[in-house]
Amino acid sequence: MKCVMAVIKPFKLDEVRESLLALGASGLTVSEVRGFGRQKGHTEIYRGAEYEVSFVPKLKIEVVIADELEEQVVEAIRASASTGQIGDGKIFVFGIDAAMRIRTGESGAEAL
Amino acid sequence: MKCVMAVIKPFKLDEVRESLLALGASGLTVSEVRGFGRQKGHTEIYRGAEYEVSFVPKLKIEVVIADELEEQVVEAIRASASTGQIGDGKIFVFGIDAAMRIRTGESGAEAL
Amino acid sequence: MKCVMAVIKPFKLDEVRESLLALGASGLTVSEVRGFGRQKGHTEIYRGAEYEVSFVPKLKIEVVIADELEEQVVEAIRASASTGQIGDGKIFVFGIDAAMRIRTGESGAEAL
Amino acid sequence: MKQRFANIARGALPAVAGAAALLAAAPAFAQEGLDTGDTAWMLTSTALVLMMTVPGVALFYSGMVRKKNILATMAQSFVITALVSVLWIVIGYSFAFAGGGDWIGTADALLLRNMTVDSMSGTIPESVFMTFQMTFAIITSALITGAVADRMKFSALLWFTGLWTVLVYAPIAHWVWGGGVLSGLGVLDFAGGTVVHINSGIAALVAAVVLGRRVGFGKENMAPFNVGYTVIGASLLWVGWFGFNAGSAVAANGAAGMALAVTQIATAAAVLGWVAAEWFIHKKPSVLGMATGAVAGLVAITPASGFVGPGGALFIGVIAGIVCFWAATSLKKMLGYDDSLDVFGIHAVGGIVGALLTGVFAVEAIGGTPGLLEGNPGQVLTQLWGVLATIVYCGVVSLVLLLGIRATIGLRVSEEDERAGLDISLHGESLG
Amino acid sequence: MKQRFANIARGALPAVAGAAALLAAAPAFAQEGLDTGDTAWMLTSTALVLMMTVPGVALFYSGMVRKKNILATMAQSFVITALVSVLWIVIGYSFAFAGGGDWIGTADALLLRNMTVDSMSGTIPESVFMTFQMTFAIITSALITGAVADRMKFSALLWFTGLWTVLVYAPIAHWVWGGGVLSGLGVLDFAGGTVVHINSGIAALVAAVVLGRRVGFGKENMAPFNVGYTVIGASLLWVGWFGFNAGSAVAANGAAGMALAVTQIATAAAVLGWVAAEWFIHKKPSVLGMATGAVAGLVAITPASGFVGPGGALFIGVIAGIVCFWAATSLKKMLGYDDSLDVFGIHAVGGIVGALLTGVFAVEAIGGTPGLLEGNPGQVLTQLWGVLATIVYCGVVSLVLLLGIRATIGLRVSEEDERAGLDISLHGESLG
Amino acid sequence: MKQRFANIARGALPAVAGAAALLAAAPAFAQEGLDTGDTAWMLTSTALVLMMTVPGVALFYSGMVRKKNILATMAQSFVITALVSVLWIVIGYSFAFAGGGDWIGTADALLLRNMTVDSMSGTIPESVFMTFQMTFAIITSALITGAVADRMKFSALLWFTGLWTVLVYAPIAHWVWGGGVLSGLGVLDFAGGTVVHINSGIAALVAAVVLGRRVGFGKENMAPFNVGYTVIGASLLWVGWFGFNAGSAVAANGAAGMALAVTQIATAAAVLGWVAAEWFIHKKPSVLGMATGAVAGLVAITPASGFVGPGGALFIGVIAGIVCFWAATSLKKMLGYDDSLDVFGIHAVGGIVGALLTGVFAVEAIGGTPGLLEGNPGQVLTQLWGVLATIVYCGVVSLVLLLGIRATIGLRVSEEDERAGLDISLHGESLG
Ligand SMILES: Nc1ncnc2c1ncn2[C@@H]1O[C@H](COP(=O)(O)OP(=O)(O)O)[C@@H](O)[C@H]1O
Ligand SMILES: Nc1ncnc2c1ncn2[C@@H]1O[C@H](COP(=O)(O)OP(=O)(O)O)[C@@H](O)[C@H]1O
Ligand SMILES: Nc1ncnc2c1ncn2[C@@H]1O[C@H](COP(=O)(O)OP(=O)(O)O)[C@@H](O)[C@H]1O
Repeated sequence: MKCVMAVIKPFKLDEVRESLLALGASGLTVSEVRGFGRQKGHTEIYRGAEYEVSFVPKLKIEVVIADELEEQVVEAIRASASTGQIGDGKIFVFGIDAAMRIRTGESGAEAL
Repeated sequence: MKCVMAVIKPFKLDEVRESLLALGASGLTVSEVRGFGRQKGHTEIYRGAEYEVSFVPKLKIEVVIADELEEQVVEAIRASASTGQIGDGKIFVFGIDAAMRIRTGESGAEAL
Repeated sequence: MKCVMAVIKPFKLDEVRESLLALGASGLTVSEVRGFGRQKGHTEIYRGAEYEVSFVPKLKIEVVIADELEEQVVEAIRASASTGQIGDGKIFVFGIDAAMRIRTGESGAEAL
Repeated sequence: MKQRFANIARGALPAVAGAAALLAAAPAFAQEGLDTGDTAWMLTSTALVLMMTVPGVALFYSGMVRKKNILATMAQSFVITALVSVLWIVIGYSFAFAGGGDWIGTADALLLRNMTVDSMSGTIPESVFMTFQMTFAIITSALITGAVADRMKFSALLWFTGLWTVLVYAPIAHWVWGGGVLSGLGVLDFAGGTVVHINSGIAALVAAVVLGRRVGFGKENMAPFNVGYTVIGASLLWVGWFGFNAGSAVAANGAAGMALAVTQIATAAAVLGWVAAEWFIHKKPSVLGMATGAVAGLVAITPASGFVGPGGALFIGVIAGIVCFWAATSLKKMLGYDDSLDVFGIHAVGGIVGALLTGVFAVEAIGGTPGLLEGNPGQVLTQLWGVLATIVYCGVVSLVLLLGIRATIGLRVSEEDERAGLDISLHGESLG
Repeated sequence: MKQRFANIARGALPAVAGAAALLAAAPAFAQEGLDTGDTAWMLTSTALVLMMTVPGVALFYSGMVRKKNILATMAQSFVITALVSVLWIVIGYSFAFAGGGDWIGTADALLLRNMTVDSMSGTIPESVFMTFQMTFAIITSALITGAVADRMKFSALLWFTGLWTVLVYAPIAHWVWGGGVLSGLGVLDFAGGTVVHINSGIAALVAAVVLGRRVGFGKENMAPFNVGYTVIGASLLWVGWFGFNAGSAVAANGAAGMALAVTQIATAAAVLGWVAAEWFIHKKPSVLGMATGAVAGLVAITPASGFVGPGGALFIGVIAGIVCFWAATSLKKMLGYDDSLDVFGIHAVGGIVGALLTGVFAVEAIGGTPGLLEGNPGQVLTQLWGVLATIVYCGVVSLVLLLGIRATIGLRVSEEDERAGLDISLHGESLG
Repeated sequence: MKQRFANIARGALPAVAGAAALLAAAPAFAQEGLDTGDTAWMLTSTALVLMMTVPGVALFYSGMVRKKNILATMAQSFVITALVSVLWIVIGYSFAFAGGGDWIGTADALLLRNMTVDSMSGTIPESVFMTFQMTFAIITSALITGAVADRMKFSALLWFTGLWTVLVYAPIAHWVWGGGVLSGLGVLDFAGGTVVHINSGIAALVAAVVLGRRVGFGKENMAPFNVGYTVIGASLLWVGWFGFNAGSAVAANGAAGMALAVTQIATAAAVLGWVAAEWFIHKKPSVLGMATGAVAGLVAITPASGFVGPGGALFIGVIAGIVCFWAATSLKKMLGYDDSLDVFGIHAVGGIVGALLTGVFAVEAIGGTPGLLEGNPGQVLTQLWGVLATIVYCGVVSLVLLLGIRATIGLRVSEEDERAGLDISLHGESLG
């Protein structure tokens, strides 16, 4: 199994979710994160005190899938999360050794 | 070393933490996430505008452990996080190549 | 490629970010997490009801880098995140199989 | 002192007309007997007391619940404001203030049918008196919701509130301010220690017991999500209470002024009392404690506010702060009920403390009645009767109402809904 | 009823002096004709109506937007309060209240040049009357911002508000309260159903249409971030509205008292009406609905508050609650405009309902004019004229202003700025 | 103008009785000399000024700190409200207002021992006057907390506040309003430019310097967590300030009305002044800036509010907005102190601007004293004396108190506690 972890722009979540659903992904987990990269943050000034906010709000998606889906999933995320603007984000893939569904105790690909 | 990453129902956190402690785990890290899966979200209506909230609040737990504890830890989480209801969550395991305790610079299993 | 994931004290973020920038890291992703470990939480009392808050606010940093940078990055984080006090956090490293930049579709180390 | 005006409100306009002759210099278009200064203050007081419930109680309570119940907690105060307002003009005001005997008013003012733009209640228009009293009925019901937070069905709350306002609040208001039995006995309750606070506190205790504890009580972390809201709510309660207590003079005069001063003094003293006790026992004085201490002081000075002086107020405040601290922290643990937001511990206990101490500290030169310290120990006993009557009547009728509702439409949401939080499960909304 | 005092405000002090002779017993240093009770109430009312905008409308609106626009939404109400205040003393008050004919006031009060510490307006100082009226001008402009939330340029908002206050608000206030054409026709508008609510609601609709929909409208989740703020805001509006309506009696008397009572009754009834409709149709009564229902009721009773009794108020409230529910949920969907926070659906629709029902339920014994139910069907028609005149004039001038601004400095922020949120892009700040 | 009533408050009841004879038509049960309208307004003003501190200042300040200090910041305003109230009745009121000579009052009113329900202060009950003045003492101390936010020990704050109220506030209040030296010199301070604002602003500067900067100052991001709270707080300050300024007329008359009007005008002008300056210099007008500008305007008009007209108010407002913008942004950076929430930059600087400009714009026809523009340049000098006296006395005594507390129990929490945040470390609570 693989975990595909993607950092995307927040307003793209629904499109990404739908593209994953279309591929048959049965679940995904999302966290609110802040990202630093080519896309720069902004400066806030409060009564003369300037604060550099270097981080931009992003969403991190984690979806665990069977090995054979990897390519399609990466492509689906890329296609649905892209705006062509800087800051669109990244997709990373790493291996998962084991998986289990808590409710049933099923394990491996069954658990997804 | 392994990282056991679990998505659980928020109110199960304390039970899970205690079961891990009992096994001798020395630390864990928790994030607030939103999950999509078999358990469906809900619809909110604000003055006639309906919004599908597809994601359900969950907690993600990450605990890094020595290889030999993997099975026990997975089982401990499963047992303590289970309610038998849909949406109980998943457990994923992946390998950790290196670990270091920032305070002391210790590395490997010592760092945990 | 490797993903270096570190749990640090929140007020150390800027120092860590700068030390990573100095190494040439082009991006990183941060999430707010709560940690449990040697550093204990605290007790809150609301009208006599005591609640043990076992978790301490931390930041989790994820930075994906080329393999050869691993050691330097780990060391840079250790050096910049350390206060010498309990609760300074951990650094974990795991392998990344693939990476892609959403905006351009570049993959592998190019995508970072 | 309200009952004086209540009597006049029974249509006794001629009696007022006499007094009004004194106002010979009033402008030609003015209503006879109307004092614009008194009216101005009572219009203001009505606004202040409304503010105590929305947003006062709404904020005070919603800050103490978990995030998933914040909106639902606000909804309770808000909808109660609407429901009780309507019931008050339809029935409540008439049962409380439209003449009658010892136990209940009459049907004379149902739907306010006799209230014209010229009707007077003492020196103010009856419309103002009626609305001012309405805001008391509203807050009394709203206070109860603190005990049932996080688990009561919305429909059940509406039924309970509606019936309780008519069957419990209106009669007790009549006993004390409408010329009924307790005023006859000489029970002193200037602004509602029995009618509002003991009353709501007892109903709350009964409700907490009948509903049972929240799911996860004692096990899960139920820490308040936003104590900030609670502090703002307590602040607005404090400010609004000037209308509550000084407004209960139903005039802008020295009695109102003294009520204002003693309210401020007792509240401040109660904050300090609570802070001291908490600092001593829990090692840290909490912000929630300060806010709660303020409310405890406000509650305790309520019955006394027209009868005691600054010194009495100081004592009442300190004692209320410490006793309510004990009630909300120790007594509650001992008894084991889950009165979520401590309505009993603050309002019933604080109300009882205030009612009894009114009998101790009453000053003849201020409110016309001497207390224990001025050699009239009987007043404490009289006060006790008022307390007991309220506890018994309110306790019994509240219990019957709650059991009835439980047996029919049910009182609690399902466990699943409770876990999900009432915001989503009852109202289909959530805080972002 | 305000126009009576407006007339007096035209410098007709001698006329008042006669009436003031009745006040022979007033203390020597008092101004002639001044009633301290009336003045006290109007000072208070001014504070209450200011509170309706800041923080009232600021909270009510900012709770309904997404997190990234919360501060910008508050900024709109806040800066409008400042801008309109200054314009009001420079021009607005003079155009609205300084004498004049059917259509507009005069230049007599530009920069308040004739207002001394002794100037009177009826029984209160002119300074108080002027400031009280200022708070009405403020809130009317602030209400419009709900329609343009999340996308309007800050500079464009300032230009629009400034011009609109002088060119739309001031004249219409003159027509109704300044002795102008609508008061001449006998249109009843006690506290601003046409002047404030229909006026702001129509301007809002025009603005929503000219600006176009928010980016992502109908696709992205635009759920309110903090309905809690909205509930607090609605609560403060409710409380402040006592100053708005009962203050419009410009006296502390029976008329003010009755206005207070009917305001409370109609609002409560509207909450229940909205809750019932929503419960029936959407299965869950929402907190946002309760808050909105309250505002709908407050809007609808505004023109009626000096003319109807409790019964009429009850009907007006229930009807307004249900009709506004329909307007904000169904009508809006049918027509497809993006009036972000439903200014049209609540204020224009509620204002029209209230204006017309004033003609139905007016009671001669209360406000001097009988309505349809008392056999005067003509009043409904008269009310309709007031409504139509306001709609047409406000609609046309608002449109011209908006098109002019669009053609010059532009109305909307860039799409990128809109996505980033106005807090950051316009104000350089963000909520933590 | 307050001092006139203060004199009367020295037990000079007989003198009032004469004037009261004019009120022959008052109802029989009324107190002699009591004006219900004035009393109604002062009761209301007291509520308004209390609201300025809780929740006003509590919200204004807590919105500007980091999340971990929000509750602790609220706690400061809240506990100060309690502490100063008690000290005021025990000592403060007597030292400020109970007769006495140039420097301090007497012990006559310790524990309010001579205040009865019938005691009068001019046309209002003394109880009301005493409580109204109490709310000024409260807010003055609460304002100081903005300078010490995020790092002061709770116990040290209590000691400092207590001593400061008795040793600094009470004497200065006596000098200006209690018949003391500054009133003798003819210094004009209608509602507290020196007594409240320069006083708190100077104490704040001294405290900021003695405490030292926050850990991480200039390095870490200390952006306000919730500017929304600050906007709500500023709004409530604005509304409450009507009670502060117009209430300082201690009557509901033309003086109060004019104070109301000029308060509104100056505040609005200051908002626009700040917005313009910030837009020009920082390119974006911030919401925090609008809120701060409003407070700057309110501060500056405070001493002037009974002496200037609309035109003067407009100038005072604009100048205060711009000067305080400069003080809070540039001056502070130049000097390098860490006055966390700019108490010095707003209250001391704004207060000085207002005090001096009062001497410029005073209008004889309004407050009885002409200013520079009416050919009386000496008044500016007189004002300067008032400013300097306050700065020197307050600065010296505050310094001594702070050094004393630092040497004994210590002023600051440990660095670890500061890092963890005061909510947890001082109060054992946290915001969810
Ligand atoms: N090496 C990295 N490791 C972890 N996260 C990264 C890395 N590089 C970028 N990111 C994440 O991806 C986001 C987008 O990256 P950015 O460089 O701004 O845009 P783009 O990928 O379009 O050039 C960042 O905000 C950050 O969250
Ligand atoms: N393939 C997946 N990858 C990542 N997270 C998942 C995946 N499947 C489920 N999850 C997470 O697990 C949670 C529970 O899954 P769900 O399907 O609702 O219940 P159950 O596992 O009991 O059938 C989801 O809300 C989501 O956060
Ligand atoms: N085994 C672990 N797995 C995951 N996270 C851990 C683990 N051990 C510690 N952590 C994280 O590191 C943080 C710091 O650990 P702690 O034991 O408090 O301090 P230290 O590492 O300095 O001894 C914890 O709060 C937790 O978030």
